Amino acid sequence: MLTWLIALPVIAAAIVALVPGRVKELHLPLGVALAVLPLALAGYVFWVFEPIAGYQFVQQAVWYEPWGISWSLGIDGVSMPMVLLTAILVPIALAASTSITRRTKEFVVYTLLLEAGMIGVFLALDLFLFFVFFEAILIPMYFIIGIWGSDRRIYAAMKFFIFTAFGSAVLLAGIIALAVTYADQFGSASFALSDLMNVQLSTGAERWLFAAFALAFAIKVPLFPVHTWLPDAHTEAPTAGSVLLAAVLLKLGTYGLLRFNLSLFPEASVDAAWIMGTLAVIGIIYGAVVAIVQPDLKRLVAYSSVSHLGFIVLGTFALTSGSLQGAVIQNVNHGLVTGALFLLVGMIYERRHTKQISEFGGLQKVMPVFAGFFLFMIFASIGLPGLNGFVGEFLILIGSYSTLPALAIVAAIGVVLAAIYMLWAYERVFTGVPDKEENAALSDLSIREISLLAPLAILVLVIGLYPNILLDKIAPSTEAVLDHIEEQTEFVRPEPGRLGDVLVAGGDHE
Amino acid sequence: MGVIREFIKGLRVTGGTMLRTITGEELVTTEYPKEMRQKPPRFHGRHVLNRYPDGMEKCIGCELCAGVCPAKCIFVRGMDNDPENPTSPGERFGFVYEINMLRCIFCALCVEACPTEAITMTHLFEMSTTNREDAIYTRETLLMDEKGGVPHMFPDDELADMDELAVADGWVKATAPSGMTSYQGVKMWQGTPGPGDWDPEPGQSELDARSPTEDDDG
Amino acid sequence: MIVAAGWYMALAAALFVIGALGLLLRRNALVMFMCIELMLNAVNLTLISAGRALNDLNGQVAVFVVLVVAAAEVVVGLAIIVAVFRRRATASVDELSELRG
Amino acid sequence: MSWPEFGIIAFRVVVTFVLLLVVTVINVWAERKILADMQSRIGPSRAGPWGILQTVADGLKLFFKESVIPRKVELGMYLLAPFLAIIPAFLIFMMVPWGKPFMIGDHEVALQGADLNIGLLFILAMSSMAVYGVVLAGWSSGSKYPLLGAVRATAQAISYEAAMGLAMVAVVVFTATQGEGGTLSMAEIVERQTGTWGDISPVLSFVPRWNLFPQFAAFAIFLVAIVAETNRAPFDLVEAEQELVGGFHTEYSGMRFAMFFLAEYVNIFSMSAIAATLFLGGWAGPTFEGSLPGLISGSLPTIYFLIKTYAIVFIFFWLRATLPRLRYDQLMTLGWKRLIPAALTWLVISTVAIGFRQFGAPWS
Amino acid sequence: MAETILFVLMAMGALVGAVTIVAARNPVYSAMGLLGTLFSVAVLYVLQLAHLVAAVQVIVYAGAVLTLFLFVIMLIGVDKSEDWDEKLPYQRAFVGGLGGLIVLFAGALTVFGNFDWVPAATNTIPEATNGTIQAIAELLFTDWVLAFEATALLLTIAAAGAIGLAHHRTGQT
Amino acid sequence: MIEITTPDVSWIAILPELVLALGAVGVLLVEVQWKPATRVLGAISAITLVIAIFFTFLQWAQAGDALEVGGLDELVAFSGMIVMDGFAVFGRFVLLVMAGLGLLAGWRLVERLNRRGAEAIALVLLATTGFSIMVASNNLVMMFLGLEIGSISLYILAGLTEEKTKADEAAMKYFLLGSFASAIFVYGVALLYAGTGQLEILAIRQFFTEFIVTRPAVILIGLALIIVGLGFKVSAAPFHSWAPDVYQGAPSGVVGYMAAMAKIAGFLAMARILLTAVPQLDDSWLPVIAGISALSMLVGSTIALVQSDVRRLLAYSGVAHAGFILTGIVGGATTGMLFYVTVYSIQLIGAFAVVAVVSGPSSSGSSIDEYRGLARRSPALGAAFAVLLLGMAGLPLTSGFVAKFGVFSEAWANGYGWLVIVALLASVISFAFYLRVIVAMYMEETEEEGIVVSLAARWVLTIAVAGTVLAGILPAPLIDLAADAFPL
Repeated sequence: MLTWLIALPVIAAAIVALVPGRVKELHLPLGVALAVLPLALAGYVFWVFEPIAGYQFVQQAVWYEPWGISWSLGIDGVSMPMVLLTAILVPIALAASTSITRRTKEFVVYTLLLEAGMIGVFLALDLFLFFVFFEAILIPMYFIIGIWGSDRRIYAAMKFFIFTAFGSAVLLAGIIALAVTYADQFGSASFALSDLMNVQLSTGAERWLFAAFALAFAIKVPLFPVHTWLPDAHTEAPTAGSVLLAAVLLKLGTYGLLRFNLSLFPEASVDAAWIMGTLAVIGIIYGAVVAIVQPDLKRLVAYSSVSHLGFIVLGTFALTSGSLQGAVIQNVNHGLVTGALFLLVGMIYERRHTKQISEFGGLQKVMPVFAGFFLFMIFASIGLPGLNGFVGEFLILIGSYSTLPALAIVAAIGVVLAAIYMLWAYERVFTGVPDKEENAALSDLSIREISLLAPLAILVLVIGLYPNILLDKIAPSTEAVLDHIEEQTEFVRPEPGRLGDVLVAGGDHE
Repeated sequence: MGVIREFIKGLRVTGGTMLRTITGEELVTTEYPKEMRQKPPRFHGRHVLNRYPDGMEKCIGCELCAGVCPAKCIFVRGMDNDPENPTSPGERFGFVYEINMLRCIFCALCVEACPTEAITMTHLFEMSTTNREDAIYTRETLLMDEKGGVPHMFPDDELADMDELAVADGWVKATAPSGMTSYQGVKMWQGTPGPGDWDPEPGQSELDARSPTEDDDG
Repeated sequence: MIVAAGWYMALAAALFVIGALGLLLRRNALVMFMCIELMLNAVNLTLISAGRALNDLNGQVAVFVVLVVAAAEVVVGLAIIVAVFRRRATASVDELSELRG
Repeated sequence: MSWPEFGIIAFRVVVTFVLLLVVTVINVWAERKILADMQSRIGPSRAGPWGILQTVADGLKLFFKESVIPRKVELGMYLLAPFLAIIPAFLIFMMVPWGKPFMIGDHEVALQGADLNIGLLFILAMSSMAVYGVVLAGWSSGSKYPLLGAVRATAQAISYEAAMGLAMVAVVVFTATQGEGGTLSMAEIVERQTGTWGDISPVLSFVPRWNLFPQFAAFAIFLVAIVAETNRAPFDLVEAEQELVGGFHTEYSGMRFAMFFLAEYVNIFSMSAIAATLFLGGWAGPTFEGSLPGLISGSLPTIYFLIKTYAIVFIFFWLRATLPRLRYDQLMTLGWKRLIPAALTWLVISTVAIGFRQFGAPWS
Repeated sequence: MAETILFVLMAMGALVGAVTIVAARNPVYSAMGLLGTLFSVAVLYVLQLAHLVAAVQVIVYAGAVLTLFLFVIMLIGVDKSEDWDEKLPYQRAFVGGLGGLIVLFAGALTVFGNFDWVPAATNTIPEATNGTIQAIAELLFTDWVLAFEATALLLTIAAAGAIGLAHHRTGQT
Repeated sequence: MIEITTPDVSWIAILPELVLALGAVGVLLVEVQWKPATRVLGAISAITLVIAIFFTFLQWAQAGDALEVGGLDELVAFSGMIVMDGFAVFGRFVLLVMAGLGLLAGWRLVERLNRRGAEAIALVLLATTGFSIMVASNNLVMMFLGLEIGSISLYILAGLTEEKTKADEAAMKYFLLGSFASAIFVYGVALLYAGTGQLEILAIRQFFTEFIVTRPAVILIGLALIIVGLGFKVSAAPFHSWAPDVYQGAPSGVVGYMAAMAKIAGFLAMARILLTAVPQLDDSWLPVIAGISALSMLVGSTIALVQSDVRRLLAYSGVAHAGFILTGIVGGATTGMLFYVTVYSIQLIGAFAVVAVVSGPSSSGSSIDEYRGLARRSPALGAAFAVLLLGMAGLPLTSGFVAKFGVFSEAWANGYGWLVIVALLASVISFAFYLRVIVAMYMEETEEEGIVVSLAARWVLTIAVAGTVLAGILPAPLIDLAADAFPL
């Protein structure tokens, strides 16, 4: 079934690719329609997913015996939300791409391939397979940015590619080293995550490998100071690209940190927690401060991503039940909210062909619906209680406080800063009088656009109000991760704090 | 194989020649100063100015020879005869007669042009000189004496076979029809040492009587 | 009195080095090519000297192979040089600069 | 090395050298004389009886003549070239046995400059060196006619050397049937040609055991090749007077020119001698030992050798008198498209035949 | 004794020839330098009992190869003297440095290396028949028969290729 | 009577070469005799290649049988000149396949050469013969001979075109440096011979197991020279300087073939010498190879960044790839290296097939501007080129990734982690220039018309792309083959 989850987008891409290039109008709708299929399947998976630790729906097929690589897929609480998120966002991103009139077919194909790659990354249980998907994603994304981006698209695409490829290279070195060590110790080669977790590493080796993996994922996240590709890529990418980039691609990093760094190198993780946390917090503050002064709306959202992802990393390395769950759920939240924000920015860009904040003003009057959605998403992003952002950030902050109190406190400042840049931007764009002539004639959102944003808004609301719909399914897996760490190291997770207890009611970790 | 046959044919030619040469059969080289070759009858050698049998000079100083000379090597000036003691049978005689042998091309046009057969060519060809002045033959050098001899640069040289002076260039005989009926059938130029002895010129009527194929030139 | 094989081989080495350095130093294709021939000669001398020291005929036989190779190289190399010359009227490698990055 | 041995070697070398010089003097005269005969002329006749001292006179003249060195020559090479031309010419002849070895005391004296076991290869090597004199002379003269001559010389030398070598190989292979293994030693090759073919059939017992008979095609090829190698007519494109003034030696005069001249005639004689040795049995022939005085029967081999050699030298002259000069493309066509294939074919045929004779059919 | 003298002489000849190749401005002199080296080396072969190789060396190298060289030199115009201005900066310095390095290395090997040219030598006296044609032919046509055949292939290629390369294209200068 | 020693002849060991040589000569003769259409010559060469490939299967089977019964001596033929081990047979097979692809890729060139096309075909076959001998030879001089047969054919091929100027120049540079390399190689062989008294690779190994050389300086110098010589042939830095000029100047129809052939044979020979003959000395040569490898990767990748000509870019990328492949040798095993060489050759030939299509089969030079908007002009061509470039870059799901993964793993396992890290860095740098081409093809626009891709080129590209993708997704069969094909 999980194979089908990967295969469906590929098949869809193939179908679209086979449609003759003459019928241009057909490509996009067809793509959207086909992209719904994986969504349906992902929904089914979500439905039948059982809230237990360990992998479900595991599929395994030997790929190449002597090297110990296999086509090994599985899903657990950490990856399930990500798969779902991907499946949801791809059709929306596609549907939002009506502005792409040039080489539509290729665009749809690339997007669908991208989806396959992303789902593959989340499902892979074999490091080799994981790496394959991890790298494979670069290509369609690179094309999406490079072909359909704005003016400096080639520079941005290149930067994106080189940065992440560099990360991948380091990751590959780490994987090779790990596999070679495994082969040395066990006499047979294997790349399976479950096998590699058994490797006995010296402290030094473990730290090096941790660093390699962490660097790769940090670039993807992106963690300060290797974040510089992100604003460029975001700014230059087309709307759908930005959406997918922000919503899913960045999550590869956080997902990787959680899934691989914590499981494979527990000791190093514990040791390095404060380093990663510090970097995360620097990212939070830095991203927020830079976001404040951005004159470009899209860039602002991009830097907000840097800030928000800092929270997730912080949560990951705080190593408490709450923070881990928060991190996972914040992954989803950020995907939804930032995706929506990019969609919104894209919509205004289509109308005005500018993203400069100074070009706008008083749009509230002209486009009330648009302003409404924007405000809603901003609130979610800031973390207004009742919306999903609150759940994630709150869990993370609470969770981290017990292990990394200082960092948690500083991170909390980031929340305030988020409110500043978001609301200030809103103020500059939407409030006041529309003093520019061009702005006066702008039309409000169409039904189609509303129908794109509505599902996201609903999900934001749902998660905000009833987070347990996800948390129930996440918790066993995150707890398992922590169990593993405790087994391997002297680390003992602190008992969840009071608030945590309340919020993690579904978490069954007795 | 044709090539080889040709090749052998060639070798046979040279080889055969060699054998014939060794036996002296085909040796064409004559060791010149030692042995002289018979010259062809029409060989053009040095000029001489002839005399009538009575000793009168034939040259009348008409300068036709000088005019016709393509190399412009003949210089002639005529002079009135002394009525008392005429040098030639006509009114005038060749007072100055010079031929620059360095320029002469031995074409014998002068001989043809001469109305009186005064200038003819001999078979004498050894004419080397040691300076350019000597190469200009003057009247004194060219004019025959009564005995048919003329002065020569190296009369005693073993190379200078003075007998050659007695042989005239046969060309003289082949041309020069007189054109005058009164001379028909008359053997006019006898006793001249240079030209030698030959049959009288046939007249026009006789020429007409011949078939055209035999002799067409006038 | 027999000269030790080492001397021959040292001479060969010297020839080889001179050839190699000459190849790098000179710009005339023909001279460069001659330097290559010189190097191959050094190889032959080495093979023969070693063969004698080892009392092994394979060295001498190998020389024949190298000789033939050298001859074949010459044929082709000179053909190339002549072909180049037909176009350029130069044998200097420096002037062959159409290929640039 | 003992002194007698050293003396013998010195004697061999010096005598060979002198013989070559004398023979060359005669050769120059002979060519002029024979050419004259073939052209119904007399030829040199003044100096000495039948002009036989003509060459000496010419040599003296050239020796005393001023050697002009043109301004644009490459001096070093210009001066070196004549020597490069003449040295290989002499060295080649050192390999040729020109008489039957005789004994002085217990030392054998071979009438030969030197007998190498790779004699034929040495000859090939030296004959290929001969071209350097021509080429360098042509090049160093700094004049276009000599240069053209030089270019032609190189191409020609390379082209015909192959055919020459292949013809030689056929002979060498054939020598294997006449003794124990093949040989490259000139003395040995001659030794193997002594006697007659009587052992094959009594009818042939008056036919000398020359390689010419079994290797007639090789002989023909070799003959053509040596004519070309020595740059003689009809292959004398190197000095084609009508086109190139004097060819490679246009700018040479005096003694330097004389050396080229000498080299050419030495080469003719050496090559003829080699041809005679390879195909006509060299000095082999009946010596009538016992029935003739020792001195005469001892010198008979040398006389045979000279006769045979001069027979081939005569062919050189004969060809020169007979054939017009080839065009350059004809020269190349003949060399590469006729002679070499022919030589190869002959080599294969004769080798196969020899193989059959020596080892029987492969299937038997 | 004779071998030593000849060796010294011929080694000098070879080295002088080699230096001439590199140093001569005119390619013809280079060719003559090569000729000198080839000859000297041939003599060295003789000294080492490799008579056949020596002869073949002279025939093939001096006779054919170098003649071809000269032919081409003549053909493409010898008057063009080489441009000695170095086009590649540092090339000369590089070569000099490399040469120095090699010399240093060689010196170091000789002085410190306890160095042996033929470590595998068994110190047997070479047989006098070693250089003979029979001995070499025996090897060449048994053990080396494949190499022998392969050289034929090589020569075929060279011939065919040279024709192809030098072939005049019609309609082109 | 003379006694005749019969040489040790084993036909099966050289059957493919025999067939190839006969085919080549046949092509030439048929051309001279009948002057047939080029298609006929193509058919002849195709038949030749097919038969030769068939014989490699035969050899493979035989080699396997011999290994099973332990009859290793049976694999050494011609008195030790040739071995018929799996390594040789695998190399042969790859060479033959590449020859087929190369001929297809250069087919337009062959057609445009008219009468001389036969010569080009014959030279391709002969070069294949030579390199095939080289990979199979057990005797160092034989190896040299094979190398020269192949190289000389390639020199000629480089100059064999009707647009001459640059091709001649390329041929000349290739020739001069190639001969230089050959001379260095053979001098190394001579020194190795002096040092060990052996010319045969297996005998040298035997020598080292029996004797301990106390003063191995000559052997080491010889080995170093061999490495340098082969380094030139495979264009590893710092011996790469000829590659860009040659790749740029030679007719594009054959460049891919040339490069692939030289690399395959060079690496296989290097592996055979280093791993079979002198494994005892690996303390000495491993660091050297590792150094060359690292330098190649870095130099190749960095210089390729600033190239504006696709061929030069590919040339420098070839330098980098030489470094990557050398990591396989550093790994001390041949599996990864064989796999890498195979897939890289396919990619190379494919890439140059694209170059030949875009800038004409006999042109020289092909500026990156010519590729602008290629994806619009011919989507299939652009996609194929993109796949090949990404394959070279080593992106997952292409064969390049598996190949890199293989060699890196081997190197890491052999204790050369630093080299792997350098290699990975270099791969990242290399992404940049591969992407530049892709950028030009996909992200820049052009007004130029579409491109007609000839049938032959289509086949080549189809095979190359299919090979790249298939070997990337399902590498198992090829790796298994490569694993079985270890040198004797």
